[in-house]
Amino acid sequence: MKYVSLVLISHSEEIVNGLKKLLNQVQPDVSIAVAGGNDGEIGTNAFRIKEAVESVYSEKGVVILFDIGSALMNAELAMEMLEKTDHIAIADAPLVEGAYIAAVEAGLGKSLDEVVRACEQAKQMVKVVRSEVE
Amino acid sequence: MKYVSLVLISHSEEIVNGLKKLLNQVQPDVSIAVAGGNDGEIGTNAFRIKEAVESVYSEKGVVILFDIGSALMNAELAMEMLEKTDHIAIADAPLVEGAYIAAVEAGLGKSLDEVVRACEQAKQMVKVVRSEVE
Amino acid sequence: MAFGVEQAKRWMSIANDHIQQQKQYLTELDQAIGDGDHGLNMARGFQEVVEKIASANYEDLGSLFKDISMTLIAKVGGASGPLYGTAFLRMSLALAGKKEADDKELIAALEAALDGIKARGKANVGEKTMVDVWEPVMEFLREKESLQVKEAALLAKEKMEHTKELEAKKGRAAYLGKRSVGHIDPGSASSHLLFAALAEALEG
Amino acid sequence: MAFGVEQAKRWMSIANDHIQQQKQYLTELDQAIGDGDHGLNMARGFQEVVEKIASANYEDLGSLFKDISMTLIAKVGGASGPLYGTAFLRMSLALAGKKEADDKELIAALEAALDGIKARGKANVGEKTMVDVWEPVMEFLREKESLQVKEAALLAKEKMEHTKELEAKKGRAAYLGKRSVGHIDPGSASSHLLFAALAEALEG
Ligand SMILES: Nc1ncnc2c1ncn2[C@@H]1O[C@H](COP(=O)(O)OP(=O)(O)O)[C@@H](O)[C@H]1O
Ligand SMILES: Nc1ncnc2c1ncn2[C@@H]1O[C@H](COP(=O)(O)OP(=O)(O)O)[C@@H](O)[C@H]1O
Ligand SMILES: [Mg+2]
Ligand SMILES: [Mg+2]
Ligand SMILES: [Mg+2]
Ligand SMILES: [Mg+2]
Repeated sequence: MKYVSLVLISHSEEIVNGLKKLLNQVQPDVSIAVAGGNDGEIGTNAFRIKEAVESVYSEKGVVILFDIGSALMNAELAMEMLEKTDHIAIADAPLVEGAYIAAVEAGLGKSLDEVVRACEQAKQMVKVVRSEVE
Repeated sequence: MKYVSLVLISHSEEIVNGLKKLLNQVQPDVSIAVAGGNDGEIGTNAFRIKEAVESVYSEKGVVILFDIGSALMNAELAMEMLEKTDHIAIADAPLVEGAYIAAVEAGLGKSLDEVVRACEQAKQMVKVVRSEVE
Repeated sequence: MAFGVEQAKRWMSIANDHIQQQKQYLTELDQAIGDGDHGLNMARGFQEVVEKIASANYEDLGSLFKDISMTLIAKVGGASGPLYGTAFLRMSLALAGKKEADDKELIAALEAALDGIKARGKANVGEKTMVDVWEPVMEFLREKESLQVKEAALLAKEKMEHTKELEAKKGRAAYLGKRSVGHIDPGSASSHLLFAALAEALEG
Repeated sequence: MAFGVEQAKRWMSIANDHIQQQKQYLTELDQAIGDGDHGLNMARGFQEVVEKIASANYEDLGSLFKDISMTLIAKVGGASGPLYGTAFLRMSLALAGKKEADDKELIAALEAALDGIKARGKANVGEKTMVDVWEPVMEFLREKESLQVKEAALLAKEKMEHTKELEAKKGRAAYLGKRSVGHIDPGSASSHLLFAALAEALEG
């Protein structure tokens, strides 16, 4: 594959489905898989995460982004269940803002490391510029 | 109202609908309004944001969280169209992670300033602890 | 040159024609450095504008531009919605109660529109946004103190093309950093269409 | 005391009975400092576990615990899913190929389970998680070198109650900071039920 792929994990299926659509609009060429919810309920599921990663895996790399704590545990569990994990990274980035940057960077053909680094900088991003009175 | 309310803005209706459900599970007592998408498409809409804010407004306060740039412009435009804006703050925080913290803090009865400060610290939050080999 | 409700309506109608024709072009520009919806956003917004204002009677320019503004805010969706929406809102305030505007008054109203765009988007010249068209065009008109709209439209075109050389610092294209260089900013292109339409509406 | 497939199945069956009975209680604990789904998560997961293992024949303890683990990972959804899932996975590795386990072997397997929970959740004692039950219980069993399950279950209860005094540093409750003090940790409560069920399964 030419581009790093993305896997989006959330406790809510709607969140990642919506996020995927938003990113597809910006970067139709980047492969994005989602793993949201558990059996239609709020939660996460390591098997679904594993399948999501497999569905977009390439040696170019896969970046995983997640929403909150227990999603990370399932992501790490999924990693242990995967055969190849060389080119997979879990990003320490806010889900929506990080995924946006990751999609843009991936679409520029950046390497896995570059994409991870860029989206982890989403944290430093100032979203609201406070100049005058607030 | 006893609690600070939340308004969630996203370019995607699904994102904020899913996020609201996730937060309701954690904090059923906190009022949450959403403004997602524009006419069913990806986008945001200042009028819908205004209505969302009005629907959960109280003097206890309203925290607005948004996903990306142009949502902020519409949020600020909505603020200008509102009659009372004294107790409304736009948070410089990641949407999902910030809203989670905001919901928890609001549910503890915290003041508007406290809720805003807490959710803006979502940025400093380490999501992935990297100890050994990664 | 008198600028009344009729001229203003003609401006919007011609602008809409251009936008509908250039919808695909605007979309392609936005696909390169944004999310590919600028053509759609503008086409949807201005179609609604002309439909909204076609049938209505306006006592003054202020109420006409208020309707234009509200329609764009409600319909455009993208960043250009609050930006153009604010621009026309500021024009409507500047032209409130006026049946007609002379050159000076219209220039002042357009100046107010630019201020609105800058207040809303917090962008300055050189950041590869529609401001890179609006600001030099307004500088030119301000200096001339007369509505030399043809020259203004030509300048708008030139400045639009100049955005190709800029690196985006505001809006979605800013995420691309240096990779935004080499592409025309979509909002600058639609702003050029607005100035071109104004020239046609007033010269025609 | 022999611990074979039959005993292990009985353990799970009794554990499930307790969890179904205490579903509402676990949920209430989680409503206070989490998202209120721990009862639901555990009830769904263990119901599936007993259904899955009831009809199947297992050659060794390893394959039985593998099934338990996979079912919990697939069905629980919350943090407790990967945590208990990993615990039973480590047990299954420790007991692979064994038809029966003696005290030492079962204690070693439970020790492996605790290691799994800690590896997965990166929590230490005192952070108000299920580790606050598992770690002291395993310390006790390790020292005794015999399966004094009744005493272990009593200790689990005591340690569960002790989590009331702790401030959460891991999991959702950590978002509450000091406000988490005064509430029993839900995962500690379900862990107590597991040790209580083990005692009943082996003593009964
Ligand atoms: N902060 C800003 N200030 C001025 N103009 C901006 C700003 N952000 C974006 N723009 C303009 O908006 C245009 C994009 O509009 P559009 O595609 O409709 O919105 P979106 O980027 O939300 O999809 C850009 O090409 C640029 O000219
Ligand atoms: N990092 C962790 N390490 C150990 N145990 C944890 C950790 N995070 C959560 N837990 C345990 O999981 C329990 C919550 O489980 P559950 O409600 O099913 O998951 P969730 O919090 O995802 O809804 C907590 O009470 C705690 O005992
Ligand atoms: Mg766009
Ligand atoms: Mg857009
Ligand atoms: Mg829970
Ligand atoms: Mg949960």
